[in-house]
Amino acid sequence: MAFKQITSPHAHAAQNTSKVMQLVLWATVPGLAALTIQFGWGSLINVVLAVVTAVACEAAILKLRKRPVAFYLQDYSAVVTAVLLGLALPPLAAWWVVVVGSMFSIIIAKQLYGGLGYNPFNPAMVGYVVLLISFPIQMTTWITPLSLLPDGVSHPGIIESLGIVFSGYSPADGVTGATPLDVFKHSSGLVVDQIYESNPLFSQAAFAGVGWEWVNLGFLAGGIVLLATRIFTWHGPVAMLAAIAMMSLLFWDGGSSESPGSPLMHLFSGASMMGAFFILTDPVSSAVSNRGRLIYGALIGVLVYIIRAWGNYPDAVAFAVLIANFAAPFIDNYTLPRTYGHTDRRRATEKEED
Amino acid sequence: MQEFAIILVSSILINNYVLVQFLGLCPFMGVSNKLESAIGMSAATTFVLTLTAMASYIVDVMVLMPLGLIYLRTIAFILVIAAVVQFTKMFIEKTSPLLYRVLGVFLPLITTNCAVLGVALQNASKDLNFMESSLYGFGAGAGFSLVLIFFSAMRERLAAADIPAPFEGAAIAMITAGLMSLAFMGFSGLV
Amino acid sequence: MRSTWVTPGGVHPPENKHQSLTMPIGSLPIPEKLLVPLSQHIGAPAKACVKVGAKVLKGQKIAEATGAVSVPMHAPTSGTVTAIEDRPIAHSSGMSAPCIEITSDGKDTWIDHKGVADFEHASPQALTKTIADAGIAGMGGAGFPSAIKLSPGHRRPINTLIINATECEPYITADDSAIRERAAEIITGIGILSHILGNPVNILIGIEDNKPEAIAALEPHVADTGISVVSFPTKYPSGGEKQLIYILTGKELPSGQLPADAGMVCINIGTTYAIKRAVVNGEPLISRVTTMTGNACGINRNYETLIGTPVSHMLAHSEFNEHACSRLVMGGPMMGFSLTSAEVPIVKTTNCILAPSYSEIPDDEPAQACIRCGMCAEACPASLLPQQLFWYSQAEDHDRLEAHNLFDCIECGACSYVCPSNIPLVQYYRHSKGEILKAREEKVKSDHARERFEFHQQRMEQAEKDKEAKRAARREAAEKAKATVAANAGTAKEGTGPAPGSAADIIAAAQARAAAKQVSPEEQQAKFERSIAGAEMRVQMATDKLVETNAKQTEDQKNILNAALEGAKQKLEQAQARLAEHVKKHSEQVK
Amino acid sequence: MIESIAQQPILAALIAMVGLGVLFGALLGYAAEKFKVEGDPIVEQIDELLPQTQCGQCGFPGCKPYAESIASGDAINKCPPGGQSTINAIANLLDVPAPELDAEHGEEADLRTVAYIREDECIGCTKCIQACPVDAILGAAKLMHTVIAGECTGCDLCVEPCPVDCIDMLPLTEGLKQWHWPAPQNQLDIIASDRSGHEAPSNEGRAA
Repeated sequence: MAFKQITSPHAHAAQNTSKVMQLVLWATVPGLAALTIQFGWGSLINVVLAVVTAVACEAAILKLRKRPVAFYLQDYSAVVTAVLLGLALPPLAAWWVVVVGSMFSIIIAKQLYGGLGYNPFNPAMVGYVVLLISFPIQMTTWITPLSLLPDGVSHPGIIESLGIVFSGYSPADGVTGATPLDVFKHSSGLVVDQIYESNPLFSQAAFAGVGWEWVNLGFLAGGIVLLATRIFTWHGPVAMLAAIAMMSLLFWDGGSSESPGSPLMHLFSGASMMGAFFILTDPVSSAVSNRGRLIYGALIGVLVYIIRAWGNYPDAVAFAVLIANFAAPFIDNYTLPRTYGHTDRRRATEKEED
Repeated sequence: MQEFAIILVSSILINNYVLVQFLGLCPFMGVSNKLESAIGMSAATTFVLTLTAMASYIVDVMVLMPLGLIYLRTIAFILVIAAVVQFTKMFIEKTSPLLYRVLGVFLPLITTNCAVLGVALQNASKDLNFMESSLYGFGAGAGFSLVLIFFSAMRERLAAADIPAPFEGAAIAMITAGLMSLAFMGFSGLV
Repeated sequence: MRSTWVTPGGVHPPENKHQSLTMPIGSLPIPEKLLVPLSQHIGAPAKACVKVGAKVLKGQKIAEATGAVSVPMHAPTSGTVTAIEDRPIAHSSGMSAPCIEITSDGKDTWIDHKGVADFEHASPQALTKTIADAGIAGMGGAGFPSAIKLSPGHRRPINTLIINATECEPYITADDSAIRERAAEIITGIGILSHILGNPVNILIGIEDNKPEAIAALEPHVADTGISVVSFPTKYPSGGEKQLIYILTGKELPSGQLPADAGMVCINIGTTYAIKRAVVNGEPLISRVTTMTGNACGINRNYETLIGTPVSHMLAHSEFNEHACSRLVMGGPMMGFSLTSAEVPIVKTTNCILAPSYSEIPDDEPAQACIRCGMCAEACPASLLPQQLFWYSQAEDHDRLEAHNLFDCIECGACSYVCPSNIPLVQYYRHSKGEILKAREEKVKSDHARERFEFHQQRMEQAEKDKEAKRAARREAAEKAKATVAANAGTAKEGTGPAPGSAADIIAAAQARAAAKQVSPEEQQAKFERSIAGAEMRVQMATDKLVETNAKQTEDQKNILNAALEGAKQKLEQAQARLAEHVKKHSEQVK
Repeated sequence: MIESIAQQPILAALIAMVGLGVLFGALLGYAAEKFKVEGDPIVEQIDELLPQTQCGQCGFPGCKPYAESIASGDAINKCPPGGQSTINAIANLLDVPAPELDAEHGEEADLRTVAYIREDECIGCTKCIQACPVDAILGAAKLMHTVIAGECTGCDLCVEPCPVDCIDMLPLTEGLKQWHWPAPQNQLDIIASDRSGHEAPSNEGRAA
């Protein structure tokens, strides 16, 4: 009788990477739903378009590298990247914007580094930043939330939306408008209370900014599900949100005309929640240890606030995440956990234990 | 005080010599394979940058300007840089032979590191005072160090990645640097 | 109720313990042939002290301990020694090692043996010796000779005796069933240990709370003995020595230290039973409780198994279905190792034979990319970063691996268990550990070689210098002699004359010596012929090899062989040429 | 004074540049004295990494001379006994890209070898004793020799001088003690569909 020589352990838990990725996809549903309700069909079209492009690119590159295509596509990582990019792009963006971003994400930011597990930067955010820098106008044209549309005007229907996306016409004037973060960026003369009264984005909002607060709540809900299922640990998201809250509290300035906005506004505007729960939790490009993730998350939070408050860009999650990705390997070298039986934490670079 | 903070933030992040102004790329690509040597190179470059910023200010204000020899700035600054680099080289050779060996040709090449000359010339053209010049030099060095050290830690990680053969080594490093440069554009407009 | 501490990490694999607990501990018929490996423990292998053909009785010593860290082996039954040779043994490599094969005579006749019932009056040294002579090595898995743990000479007095009844691996119930049925004897064993160790203050039996029957069986026996039974929540791997010490005492064992360094001794509960049998009944360790389980077997139960029983014998009596079996594991599903052959014997450390079906433990899925999800780090009981270790293991970055404390990995398998990408993490770590140890060994070797080389260099230089000095001295002497001769000639012709040992004499003597040294032409010819014969043989060998391999080997190998053949041919030609020259020269000389 | 010099641009430039030159020259001269370096400690570190077989396949009489040569710029891929791992280690130390082993100097052996003298054929000529760089061969003239296996570095140098060719290089067999798990096979090449189903012998690679 001959048997196989197999290394221990012989038992395995039922979890697998593809299931993890699928769970992440399901967790984006509340956010996607909120986006669709508040801003029309655009986000859904973005997501579908991005997924198709990403999967096609991934398959093509795998084929080129003579790797088993089906096996690698099964891990759903390309789909996750594409969905996140699609969610981040402004609804009703022209089709080529989505396609270019998605291609850049998969080909340059992911496959050139060897594919899943090797990419040092978050592919979706690389795609987003490339688009933001290359096509600033397309990337900053946001749709007005549903409840702020003038009477008689509504978001384009699905057929109409497809027409807008593929014909390249920009959506009608009445349908586009500023985001809460834009408002704060461009209203330096007013104290916060005045902004809140004069701008319907805030005066009609429940607590942060019309439309955006629901989108962020959607992502928060999805994120909490992922936390509860232990897909990632709390360290990164909590550190980032705490850092944003701390920074905005520190510079709140009592709501003067210099103030860059309240903590609540910052936490529930732009990509705060999506960034915290879906972007910086990308394990491949983030720091590995729990302590490292605390630092990593906090770094992102601080950078997001700094760029939002004083930089040229109204939102900054993508930039902050990329810069933190850049710092992550360095952070990893100095945030090893203390191993059982050792009195001190070690550094990854030391040759001998002190 | 705020003035100084602005100079530092500007020279480290917004006008980062490597990722925004694309100066000093040669040692940036050449000495970023290993974290240890990157740290050594960072220290050496920061030292040289600060010292040359100071020395060239002195030479500029005390010698060139009174003599009306502003047109000789480039040559004079190169002289200053060469001397400082040579001094640094001797110092490192004595104190850390391995680092000296590892930095190899890049150590004397700090002389031709355009970031160094760039700092000296920019300082001179901006009419900064002594304190500001030194700070600017130090900030440029710190910015260089920051990205070089992060970059080398990242390259150490990339060493084990399954990168397609045509992109291995310098190619993927260039792409990474490019992506980093994109990310650093986020800092624009800060000051 | 004592308080317990909680270790970091850990996993909760399905326990699967009930299957083998439906029946009491059974026994197997005596196998026809038993195979006793000489190395079943950590340390030097034992040395056989019987010859092939010798008749042995049950319990008779058949192999002696060698060195300080070693244990003897005893015949598990009566019979004849039929072989002492290398056989496949229970080892992950599937390699062979020396074993003693005993063919049973079926009578199972014990050798004379006698124990000490009142061990309280025996000296600890005598008891330790009894334990050593009984061949007892830790039965929990590692197989460390128990007597050494109990020997005095510890740097610190022992204040805590920990009895490991954790049995945290799924499927294994050997200790559980032994406690249920033999609690009284086990407590006696603990009494012996306590006596040997000078009655430590704390005697703790650590047991997971998934064994309520075993706890209940122990409770009545520990009353008034000062022994506490400490149960704690079930979690894998609580049974690792370091983990158990932390759970029970809240103390971490510093990396690289033994429990004894911290004033503790940790003994497996199965071992305490064996110690009781050895001391009170005088029986050496020749059998143990082993769990036979897994869905590929119709019967799942614990057996009192003779050491040396082939696994196949056990399977044969357990309604084993080979085709349903996905793999054969010695030990549990987390740390056990796969057996490549069912002929390997049960040894002192074998607590379980697991024969799972494909639905229980399917073949491994192909590994996907590591996404650094960190589930492994959450599961690691030693607070390592398995994903980083994996990364650096792939990159073969030994410095980084050591900085990440690779050697504190206990190979429990929790990381691989949870890995969503099915990466065989533990195998990477084992491989890297092996490579690092090998590199260290080679470093020691190369340092040694350098030392010897430098010494060699120095010696050669010294010899050269000595020779030079001697030559100089001789030249000086010769010159002096010449000078004297000249002086003598110049001053007094009728003087003493040249000394008997003059220069001419010396030269003549040297020539004579040289002539004597030169081999006779015949001898030289013989030498050449010898070398031709050698070279011819080599050509023949190379040709044979080439012909043989031509059929099946690759182009490269052929080229290498061809080159070898060419070389051999050249050597042959050279040798022939030399011989021809020599013969010519010699014949000329003769003429 | 300064003004009068400034009136003469050529002279001013000359004086300024020469003055600066002299100043920095003096500074550097002082530094050169102060930071004088003796010896090259890098040699020791390279020597540490070489396998110390002293086989001379690199073309140098021993490992130390080769280390010295590397320190002064020689190629690092001339050491077959060390093989790729030694090349990688030196490359890592010197922070240069690791080249492949230079085939000109030999090939990396799969297994370590150790010299073995067929003692009944040995004629006791002591030639091998003289060739051995680490004094690992015992014997005297007209008496058979033997190799102390533990000291032998497997350098091959004793084989050539032997007049009766009684020295064999035997591979050191891997025993249970040396055995350790091989690295898991890189599974990237395995097509997923090949592995579904229980019949597929999917672990052959690992077992090998």
